[in-house]
Amino acid sequence: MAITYLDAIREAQARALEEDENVYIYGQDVANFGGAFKATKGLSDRFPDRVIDAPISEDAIIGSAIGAAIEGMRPIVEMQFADFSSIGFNQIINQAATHFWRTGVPCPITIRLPSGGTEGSGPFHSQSMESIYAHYPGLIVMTPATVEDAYGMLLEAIRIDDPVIFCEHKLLYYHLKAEELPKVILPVGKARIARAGRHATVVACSAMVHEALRAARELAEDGWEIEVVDLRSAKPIDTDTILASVARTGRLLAVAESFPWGGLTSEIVSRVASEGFHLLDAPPQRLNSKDTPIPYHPNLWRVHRPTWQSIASATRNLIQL
Amino acid sequence: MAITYLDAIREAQARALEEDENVYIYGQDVANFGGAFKATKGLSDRFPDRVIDAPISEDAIIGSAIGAAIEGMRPIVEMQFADFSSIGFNQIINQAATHFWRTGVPCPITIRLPSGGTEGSGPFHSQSMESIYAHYPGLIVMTPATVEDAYGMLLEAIRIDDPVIFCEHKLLYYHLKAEELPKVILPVGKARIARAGRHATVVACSAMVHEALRAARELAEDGWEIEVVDLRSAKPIDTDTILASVARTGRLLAVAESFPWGGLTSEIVSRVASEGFHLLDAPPQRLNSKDTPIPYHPNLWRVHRPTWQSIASATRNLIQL
Amino acid sequence: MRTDGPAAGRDRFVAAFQWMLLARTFEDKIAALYRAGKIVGGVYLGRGQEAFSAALGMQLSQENGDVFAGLIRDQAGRMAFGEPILDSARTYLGSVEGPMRGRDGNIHRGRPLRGMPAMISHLGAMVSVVNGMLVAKRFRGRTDVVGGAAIGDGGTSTGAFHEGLNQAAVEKLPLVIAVADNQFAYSTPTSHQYACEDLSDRAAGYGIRGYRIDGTDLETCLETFAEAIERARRGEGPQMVVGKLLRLAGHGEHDDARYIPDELKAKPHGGDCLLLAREQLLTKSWMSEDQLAALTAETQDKVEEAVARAQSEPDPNPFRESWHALATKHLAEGTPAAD
Amino acid sequence: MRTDGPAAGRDRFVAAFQWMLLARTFEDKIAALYRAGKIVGGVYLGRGQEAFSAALGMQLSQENGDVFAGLIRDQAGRMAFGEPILDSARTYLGSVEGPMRGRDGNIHRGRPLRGMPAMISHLGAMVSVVNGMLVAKRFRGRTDVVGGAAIGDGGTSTGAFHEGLNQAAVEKLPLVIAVADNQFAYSTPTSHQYACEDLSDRAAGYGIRGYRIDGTDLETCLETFAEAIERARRGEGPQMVVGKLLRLAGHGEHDDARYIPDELKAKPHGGDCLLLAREQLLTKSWMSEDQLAALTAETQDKVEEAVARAQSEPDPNPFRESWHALATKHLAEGTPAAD
Ligand SMILES: Cc1ncc(C[n+]2csc(CCOP(=O)(O)OP(=O)(O)O)c2C)c(N)n1
Ligand SMILES: Cc1ncc(C[n+]2csc(CCOP(=O)(O)OP(=O)(O)O)c2C)c(N)n1
Ligand SMILES: [Mg+2]
Ligand SMILES: [Mg+2]
Repeated sequence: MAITYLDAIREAQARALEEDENVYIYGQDVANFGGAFKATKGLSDRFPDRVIDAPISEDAIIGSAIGAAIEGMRPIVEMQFADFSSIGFNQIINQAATHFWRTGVPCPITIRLPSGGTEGSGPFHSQSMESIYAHYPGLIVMTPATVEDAYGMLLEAIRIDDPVIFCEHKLLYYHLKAEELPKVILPVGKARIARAGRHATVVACSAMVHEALRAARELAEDGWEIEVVDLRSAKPIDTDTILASVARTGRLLAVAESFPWGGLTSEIVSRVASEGFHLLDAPPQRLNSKDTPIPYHPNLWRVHRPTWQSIASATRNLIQL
Repeated sequence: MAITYLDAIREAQARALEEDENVYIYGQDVANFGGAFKATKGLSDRFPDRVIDAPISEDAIIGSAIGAAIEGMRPIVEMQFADFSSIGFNQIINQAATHFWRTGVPCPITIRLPSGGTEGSGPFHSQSMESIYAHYPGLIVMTPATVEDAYGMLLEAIRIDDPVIFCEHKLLYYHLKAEELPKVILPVGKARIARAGRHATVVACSAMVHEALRAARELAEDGWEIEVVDLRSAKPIDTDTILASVARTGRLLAVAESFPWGGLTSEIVSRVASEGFHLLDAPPQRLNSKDTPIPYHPNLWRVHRPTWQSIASATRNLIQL
Repeated sequence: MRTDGPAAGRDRFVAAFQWMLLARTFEDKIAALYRAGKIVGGVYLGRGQEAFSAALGMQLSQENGDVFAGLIRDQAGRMAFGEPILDSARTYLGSVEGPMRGRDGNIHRGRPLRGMPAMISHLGAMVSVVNGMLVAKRFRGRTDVVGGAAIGDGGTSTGAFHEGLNQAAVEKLPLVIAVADNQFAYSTPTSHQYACEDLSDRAAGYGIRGYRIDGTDLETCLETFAEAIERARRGEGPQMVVGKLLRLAGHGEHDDARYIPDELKAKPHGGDCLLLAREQLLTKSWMSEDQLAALTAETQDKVEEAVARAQSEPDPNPFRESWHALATKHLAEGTPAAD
Repeated sequence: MRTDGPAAGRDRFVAAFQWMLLARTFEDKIAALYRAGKIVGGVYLGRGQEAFSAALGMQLSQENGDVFAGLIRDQAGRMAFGEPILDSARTYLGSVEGPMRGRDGNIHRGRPLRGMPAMISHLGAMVSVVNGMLVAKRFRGRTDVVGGAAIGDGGTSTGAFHEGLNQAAVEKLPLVIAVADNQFAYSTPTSHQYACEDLSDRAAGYGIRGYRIDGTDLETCLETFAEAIERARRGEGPQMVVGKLLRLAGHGEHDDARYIPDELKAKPHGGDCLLLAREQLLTKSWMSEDQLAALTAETQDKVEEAVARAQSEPDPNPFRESWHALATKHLAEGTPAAD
């Protein structure tokens, strides 16, 4: 039986609800309806009191989850789309993120953000916000790229005593499949070598890992061995694993779907440049979406975000630098 | 007669109100009271209909300014503190920033953010948010460091057809003085060499320019000539001027008051690493605030943010790398 | 502006019915295209809300400079206000000739300079934008310009809605807020959305006039919005019209709305406003069966023509795109080097 | 829980008066320290609001697990609820022994695990946090726990306030929201804040019970909050108490509040609740002038002692700080290399 990335997210929540009675789910249409993407389907049948529909009030949804977390609950908040977390932004960055530091009382909430672009979703249903949240002290930002990580990291997110922004990629929901749920998973905070190589390192997370892997396969046909690092979490960043990879390859391309100014790729490039300068045989490079809102039309959208083609071409350039 | 940074901001608004009847000011306590920092003091006497007190509704304040801007007005919005723009975040990044790109109709609003830390202001009255806003396509982010720029850039911000996030530093309000208002100013988008040097380049903006200059004076006593680049705007970044400086010095330290993950300094370091790799004689470095909320107590606050002392010490390290 | 007399009443009713029919016909067509896989992204229908929406849109005056900010179920109101059918068709079909040029799609469209702001998805966010447009008009001496803004029962739970409505009340702006309480927000019934008896109970809390009407009855909708618009235009400040009705479709066309119990359709406010209006036309002999048949055919043709034209137009070409988001071109940053 | 009978009434009144006096005395001291340059950052006083604030704080029960979320003018309510005076003194003075350890200051303090969430500055944001605390209690079978949350007239204009109150109503939470309408938000009079007659007009729109009282009259405050708390505890859902009063200080101690016209102080709701309560104590012979003098002296001593102690305590030491914001230490990133 194949398990999708979405199934994994649902199963992780089911298991968390089962194992810990402090866990509950709160969000728009998450109960009977099972959520806009069906990530909570069936859960309200099994846990009728702990899967709760919310009004369209992102600020209050997150605020109340924070209040419950302070009291020791472990709320999972589903935003209908990552893009709508902009309404809960203040509660996330000023209330949740600062709470432990200010008061010494942990605030263990998990905020699930259905993230990233898909065809025809347009500027307000396609955003990748990991770079925004990772900027703020006090938050952990997870960006799983695999079914295994969707499952294992979500479980871990719920168990962690800090607020976790859990960025799930909508493009992976249905298409990414695994044979079974993982027994053990890599600890949070560790990156994963998704493909070993020696000519260049491509660092990516979430859906971009798969674009990078495809680009790597493409380049392998020409004999180039590209190492792909799956970052797994945007904060913390596993700088050691990245540096170790760059030490092997001498070349770095950082790829992310979010906007180009100041996000994940700049953080990675600048860490490597600062801390691994002498490992580099060529200028480190980055690839992001274009610096415009995310277009609705597939023709535009496909060019707006990085794809295996643009990653392959950037990697070819990099190898020749 | 000495003119402060705050005076310059007030005078720029007065002049804009005078020159263009489409200009108006909207914000909490901006009318009779003249604003929490007195940046609009006296303006409502001169322009009674065009300086308007708002309810405590940051989302609606910015939303309505956007609506008026669409109709051709040129609203200046004062947030009482930059930190409270988190409530207007959605309108800024999703409505204002996307408007021209989506509809072809410009949205010329200026949002003034009293920014940055001061003694005893704590986690919610001290934030520097330039990195958050600069991440989003469609926004211009200005970070003036001088009285001249506070004046000239604000005038320019109001005239520009795009939404401008205008980050004024509260620490500069009263203490920074000039003899007169500038006649001409450098165009927006151009950085300024605040001090010439040849041993290292320190790039900074806003209040950090002054810390960097003081660090440079300190190092000058040991014979080190530090070039200080005043960025002026966080978006666009004048990469050319930075690269030209690094070409002269071979060494880069990027300094900003905002949080360390993924902000202005990582953007600068990564641009230089990507585009000016071969100009670098040493690993490019960065200095930010610490990765915690901004502390209330002066003892903690002084260590939390970069200061001339920490810049001097980072620069010394850099020179020896 | 209401002209009284029976003929005026009939003309208004018939005109509104025509917009309702056009909207319904257009949306049926779009839904069919969606099922055929010809539409990328979501499709959201105003089925059941045409009377409420058209009654507002139609009685505002685009020529006068009025504003109409429709949301996802305001096909009827948008058309009645003056949005060309081609704008709708082109946006749904992603034509580069449309007002959004393929950059944005489906209901995310508008022509802000013609009183039609282009909604962002975040519910509640358009209210204050309309306020601002009215503020701008007032700065230019126009206080007789009315802004209509749509919201759903779910949208009333947003902070943006509250801030916007309160702002309009404080500034005494000529805003008519049309709350289409269609009993659901996506799958969520109103019992999870609010705890007051009727959303019009909120009007007093803002110090504004509230109306509570059957949103499926076209005549009531027309009368109420006529009054609300007139009062707003006269300087009486914001008006809040709450129409009770039922969403006669899924949230979007991907949603079979299984969660809406059939009983609701039989209850008051559960009916189909288009059928009700059609019946009234016949009962009052304002239109005959034949006239209705002719109108239906004519409307169908209009829709087919617009859709066919939009379908024949070019898609956006990514290599022709400027890929800059700024009006001030010289300040736009280049795309990153590796790109 | 109210025990009736004249003695109970007297005891309650006297107890509340004591908290009011303590708060006023403490704040006078802090204001003096501020003027002497001994306090870093802002100082915000509850002068004129002590009756309204204490009446809520005192009648909630910390032992029962109740919650009190005070804002910037709730020194009295915080103390009456059970916040140790040392917590206040230490936070204002930045002592490392205080609950915020110098990381946060002045009114930004709390002990969340003892029912006292630590406010963030963003107005309105604490309402939903209190909701969540009540939700947690309910998950654990406690429906008899009440949460009190303070807000000002200005704070009611925030979207967060609206979302929070509506959420509480939908979830029928035992929330008592205390709206201190002190006629100003910083310099902004209520005419620029809302357009309804009284903010209690909003209650119906949330489907909750509203109360509209003279917030300067201690007895009224005590009675009203007693009823509101009792109803909330009984499961009747959120209660909204709006108290009319006047801010008898600047917004903060940096503000001379020149914009508040003197006439307002003479108008109803413009009086000083502490003086009024004092008069009533004397009129009813519940306390004598001598007793009052003794109480005042005793209160002064308490304040001096707490302040002296806090002043003698160490400031935070940056080299002892962990400089990490996470509870999960091993996931905290190091500070950047150059640092
Ligand atoms: C702030 C925000 N949160 C969530 C959504 C996702 N969403 C889109 S439509 C919808 C339901 C809207 O319900 P209602 O306001 O009643 O309008 P209706 O769809 O019934 O016309 C939701 C939750 C959104 N658009 N905006
Ligand atoms: C969202 C937000 N915007 C602005 C501020 C700045 N601010 C702090 S207190 C205040 C006035 C508050 O007025 P009110 O709610 O009436 O309370 P009061 O001070 O009168 O007790 C303002 C504007 C804030 N704290 N939060
Ligand atoms: Mg609805
Ligand atoms: Mg007030």
